[in-house]
Amino acid sequence: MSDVIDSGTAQARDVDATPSDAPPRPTLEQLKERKARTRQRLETGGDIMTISMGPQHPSTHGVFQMVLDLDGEVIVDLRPEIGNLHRGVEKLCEHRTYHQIIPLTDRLDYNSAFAMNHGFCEAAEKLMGVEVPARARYIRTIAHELSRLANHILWLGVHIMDLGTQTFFVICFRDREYLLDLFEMLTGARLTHSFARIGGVAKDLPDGFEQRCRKVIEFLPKRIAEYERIVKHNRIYYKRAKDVGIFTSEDCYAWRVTGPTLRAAGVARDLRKDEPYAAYDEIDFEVAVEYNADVYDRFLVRMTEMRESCKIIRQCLDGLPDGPYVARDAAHSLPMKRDVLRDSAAMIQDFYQVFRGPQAPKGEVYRAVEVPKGEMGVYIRSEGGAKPARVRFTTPSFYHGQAMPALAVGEMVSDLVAIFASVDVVLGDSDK
Amino acid sequence: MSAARFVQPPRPAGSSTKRDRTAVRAATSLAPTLATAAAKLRRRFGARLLEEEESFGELTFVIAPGDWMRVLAFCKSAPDLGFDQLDCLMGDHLPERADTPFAVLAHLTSHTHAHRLRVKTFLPEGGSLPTVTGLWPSAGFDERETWEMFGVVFQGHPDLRRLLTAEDFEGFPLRKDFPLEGIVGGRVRTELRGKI
Amino acid sequence: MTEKVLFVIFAVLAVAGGIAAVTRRNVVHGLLFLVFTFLNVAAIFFLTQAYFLAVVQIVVYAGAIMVLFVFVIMLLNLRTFEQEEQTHRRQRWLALALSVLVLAEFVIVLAGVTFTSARGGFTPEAIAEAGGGTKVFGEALFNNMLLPFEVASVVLLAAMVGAIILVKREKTAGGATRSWEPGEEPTPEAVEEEV
Amino acid sequence: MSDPVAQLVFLIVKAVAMPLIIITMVAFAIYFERKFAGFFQARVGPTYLGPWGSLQSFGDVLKLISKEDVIPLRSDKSVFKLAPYIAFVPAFLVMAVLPFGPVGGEPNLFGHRFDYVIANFDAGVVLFLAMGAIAVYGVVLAGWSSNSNYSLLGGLRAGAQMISYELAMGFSAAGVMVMAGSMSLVEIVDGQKGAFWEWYWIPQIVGAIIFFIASIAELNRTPFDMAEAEQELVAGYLTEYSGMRWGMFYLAEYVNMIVVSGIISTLYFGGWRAPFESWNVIPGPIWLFLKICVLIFIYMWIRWTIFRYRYNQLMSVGWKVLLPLSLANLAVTAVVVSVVG
Repeated sequence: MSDVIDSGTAQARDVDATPSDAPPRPTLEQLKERKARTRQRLETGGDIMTISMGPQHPSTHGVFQMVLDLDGEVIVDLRPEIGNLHRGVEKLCEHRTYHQIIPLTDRLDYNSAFAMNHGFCEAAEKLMGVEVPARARYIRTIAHELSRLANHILWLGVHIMDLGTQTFFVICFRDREYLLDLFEMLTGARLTHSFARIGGVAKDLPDGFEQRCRKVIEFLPKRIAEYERIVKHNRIYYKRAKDVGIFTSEDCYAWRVTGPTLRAAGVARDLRKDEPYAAYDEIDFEVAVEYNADVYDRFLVRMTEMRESCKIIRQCLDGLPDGPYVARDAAHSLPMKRDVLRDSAAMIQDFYQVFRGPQAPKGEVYRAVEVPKGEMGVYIRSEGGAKPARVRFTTPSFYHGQAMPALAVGEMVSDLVAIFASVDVVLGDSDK
Repeated sequence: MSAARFVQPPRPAGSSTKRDRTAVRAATSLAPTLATAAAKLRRRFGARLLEEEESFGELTFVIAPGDWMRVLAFCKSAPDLGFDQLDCLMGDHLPERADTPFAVLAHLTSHTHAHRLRVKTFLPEGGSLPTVTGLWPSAGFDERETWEMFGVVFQGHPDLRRLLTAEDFEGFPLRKDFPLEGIVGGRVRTELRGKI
Repeated sequence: MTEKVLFVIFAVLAVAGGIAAVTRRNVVHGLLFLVFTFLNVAAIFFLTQAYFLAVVQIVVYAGAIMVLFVFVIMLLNLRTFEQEEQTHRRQRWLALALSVLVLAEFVIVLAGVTFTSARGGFTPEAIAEAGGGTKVFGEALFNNMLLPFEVASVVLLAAMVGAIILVKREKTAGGATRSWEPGEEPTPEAVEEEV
Repeated sequence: MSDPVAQLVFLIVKAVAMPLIIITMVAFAIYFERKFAGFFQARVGPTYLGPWGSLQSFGDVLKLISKEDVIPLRSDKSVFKLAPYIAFVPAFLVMAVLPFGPVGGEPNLFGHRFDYVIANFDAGVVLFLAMGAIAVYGVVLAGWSSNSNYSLLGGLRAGAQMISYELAMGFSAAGVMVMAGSMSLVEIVDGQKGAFWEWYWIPQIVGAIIFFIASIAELNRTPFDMAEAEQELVAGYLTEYSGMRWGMFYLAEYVNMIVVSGIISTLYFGGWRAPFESWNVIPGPIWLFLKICVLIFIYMWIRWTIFRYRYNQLMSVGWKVLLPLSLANLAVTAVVVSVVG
C-alpha cells in the first residue's frame, strides 16, 4: 500500500491559510434574514405539482423518501418518509446480551460503524461501571477518528456528485480505500467492524499498523488540501452552495440537528470536548466552527474536522500507552484472547461472558457520543442480568431527515439534493 | 438564550483541555448548573414532581401525565433551566407495573448550560399525552415512533401516522408481549395505502 | 416535372396536416400536425429555391412559436380546455361567419393573380444576379418595406407586453398549512395560569 | 458520363456515406467518452470487446436493440414513439450543409468536379439553428408524453434552456456571418483563407466563446445538463425510456456533438483548412476530422470535471450574460465591418 500512497498525485500545498481579512461573522438575525429571503420565493403562488422523490432515487442516499410539492422548481412543501429500511434493531436488542448487541450497532450507520459500536459500549460501560484501560481508550479514539475520516470522505464524494461531478466521487473513493484498508488490518472487516467491546476493544493493534496508519495520516491532509483546491474555490460550487439551506443555531436546537450542521451555524458544540469519552480529554484538538450556516460552511466544517482527525490520530499514536486492551473486569468484559489460551481463569471468564453475558446492574443510563454525523445517544434500561430491558438509539440521521422541510422549503429542486447531502443522512442510521 | 452560546468563539487551541480523569469518571455528583435547575424545578412544581432519581450522574424527574406539557414548557422557557434541545423522546413498556405499564421519557439538553435532564411519566393502557411538537419540532418523529411502537397517543400531533413500520402493520412491536418472531399483520393490503 | 410532383406531394401533406390540426381532440396532437404543416410549407419554399425563407419558416414558426405553444398547452390542464370548448358555444357561429369571410378574401385575391405574376421579376437568374436570396430578401424588408416592418414590430411588442400583464398573477401567500409545521407553542402566560 | 449525371452519382454517394461515417464516429465517440471518463477517474473504462474494448459501443447497441421496449401504460403512446426520431433526424440534416473540403473550382475527380459538401445553399448557418429548434421537440415531447413528473420537469427544463441558448448562439454566429458577408458555410470557409491566425476565431473570440458555451447548453452536457440531471430528476426526459428508444436519444446526443463541433470548426476555426497553408497537401476532410476530435475532447473534458449549474443560474447566465455579450459582439462587428470594409 505504501508505494501506492507515495506515488499519489497530491502536492503538499497549503490552499486556504485563513485570510487575515476574513469576512465579519453574521449575527443570528442576519442569518434569519437571509433564510427569510429564500422563503419569499414561496409567495408567488401557482399550480402545485407533487413529486415523490425516493425511495428509489439517485440522490436520496438510500431509501429515504421525500414527497415534494413544487411550484415550478421551488419547493413549497416537503414531507419526509422513512422506515423503508427498518429492521427493528431496538426490539432485537431486548433479546440479546450486551455483547451480542455490538454487531447490531454496526448496521446503524454503516459508514462509520465503529463510532456506533463505540457509542453503545460507552453507554453500557457507564451502566456497568467498567473502567476502560488507557490503551483501549487510545485505540478506540484512533478507530473512531478513522471512521470519521472514512465517513467524511464518502460524504464529500457523494455531496459533490449530487452537484454534478462524478469524477470527484471516484477520487474520494480512492482515498477512502486507504482508510478501509486500515480498518481491514485493524479489525478484519472493511465496513461492519464490531470492533469495540465492553471495557475495551476486540484486539490489540496488529503489527505494522502504526507505521501504516502514520503514512495514511501524513498523506491525507495533502489530499484534503487537494479536495479544497478542487472544490472550495470552484466558482460553480460556491454559487451552488453559498447561502443555500441556511439553518441557524436556533433551528438546529429546535429540530435536534447536531454535528457539522450545528457547528456550521456557529455553535462550538462537540461532545468530544463537552462530554469527553475515550481519550479525547487527553488530546489537543480544535472544534471546527463556521458561521454562515449554509451548505458551503458545512463543507468547510467537515474539511477542518478531517484535518483535526488526522491530528488526533497522530497524537494517539504518539502517546499510545502500554497495558491491556480490554478491562480486567470478570463480571462485564470478555478477556483478552491471549489470556484465554493460557489462563484457566480467563477461559472460565470467556465461557461465562459468551454463554451468560455481562451482569449489568439495575438502572437506566443515557450516554451521547459525537459520531461523524452528529450526536448519537444511547439509552439503556436494565433490570439486571445479561440483556437490557430497553435500548433506544437516538441516531442523528433520524432527526436530520425529519428536519428536511425546515431546511429545504423555499429552495429549488437542485438545491434540495445539495442540502440533503449536506446534512448527511444515512438510512441505516435513520430507520434503525 | 441561545444567542449567548452562538457568539461564543471556538475554544483556542492548546488551552488546557486535559481534565482530571478521576473527576470526570467518578461523576457521581451533579453538575452545579443542573443542581440549580433541579432546585428551581422543585420550587416551581413541588409535590407535582412525583419521584426524583439521581443515578450515574443523571437526574430523572417522574411527573404525572397531566403535568407533561407544563413541566416541559417550563424546562424550555425558564432561563436557569434553558433546555433548548429535546435530545430524545421515547417510550418504554414495563409490564410489571400493572396499572401504568407505559413510560414516556424525554431527554432534554441545554446548550446554554451544557446539562441534561430526564423527565418521565407513566401512562395506563390507552393513555395519551399532549404533543410537545410546539416546543421542539424534533419531537414529531419521536412521537410518531412512540405511538406506533407502544400505542401511546399524542394529542394534537400534526401528523400521527406510522413512521418506521408499513402503514398496514398490526400491533405495537416494542411492547414486551409482542413476539420476536412470526408474522403479525404486515401483510400488504393495498386498499389501505395512504389511508392509515 | 420532378418539381411539380414534389410540389403536389408537399401541398397535399400540408393541407392534410392542416385539416388534422383542427380536427384532433388532443391539443398536443393538433399542434404537432400544425408543425407538420409548417414543415411541408417550408419544403415547398425549398422547391421554389427560396432557401432563406424556408429556413426562416422553420426557425420562426416550427421552432420558436410552436415551442412556446407546446409549453402553454403542457402547463395548462387539458381538461380545462375541453370545458372551455363547451362554454364558448355561441362563438361558433361568429367563427363560421368569419371563416367564410376570410375564405372569400383569399378567393378574390387569388383569382386576380397568376403564378407568373406572383413570382414577379424575381426569377432565379435575377436573384442570383442580385447577390442571392438572402440579400434580396433583406433589401426588400429593410429598404422598400421598412415602414410596414416597423409597424408590425410595434404591434407585436404591444401584444407581448399585454401577454405578460395578463399572465402575471396576483401575489398570494404560499400554502396555508403545511404538514410539517409544528403546533402552536404555548405562551408562558398560559402555562403560568394552569399551575 | 456527363457532368449532371456525375453530380447526381456523387450526391448519392455523399448522402449515403456521410451518415455511415457519422454513425461510426458516434460509436467511437461513445467509446472514447468512456475511456476518457476512466482516465479522469483513475480507472480503465471498457476493456473486453475488441482491442482495448474499442467495439464496446457496437455491443451496447446490440444489447439495446435486444432489450425489452417498455412503454408506460398511461403515456401518450404515439408521441412517445415519435419523440426519439424527432430528436435523432435533425442532427443529420445539418451535415448536409457542412463543407468538408473545397467546393467549386476545377474538375478534380475523374474529370468531374467533386464538391466536398452535400448541399451548398446560402442559409447554412440558419439551417443549423432551425434544426436545433426542431430537435427541441424531441426532448420536450419525450418529457410530456411519458406522463411522468420527472420527465415533464426534464422536458420543460430542456425546452426553456435550448430556446434561451439558441438566441445567444444565433447572435454570436451572426458576427461571423457579418464578417463573411454570407450565411453559406461554404463561403464562410472561403472567407477564412490562410493560416490559423487569419481565421475568424481571433476577431470573433468573444463570439466563439459564447457559441461554445451555448453549444454545451444546446447539447445538454455538464455543466448545463439540466434536462437529465441524474441527481435531481433521475434521468429527466429519458426517465421512462428504455431499450433502443433510449438508445436513439443517446446516439442523437453524440451526433449532435459531432455536428456542433463541425459547425464550430467551420465558423471559427477555418473548417477544413490546414493551420498553415503549406500543410494543405493533407486533404481537407482530415483537418476537419481532427478539429472535430479536439472539440469533442474538450466537451468530454468539461463534462467530467465541472459541477452542474442550478436551473435559475443557468437561465440567468444565458439571458443576463451571454445574450447581451453576443449582441454587443454583433454590434461591434457590424460597425467595424462597415467602417473598415
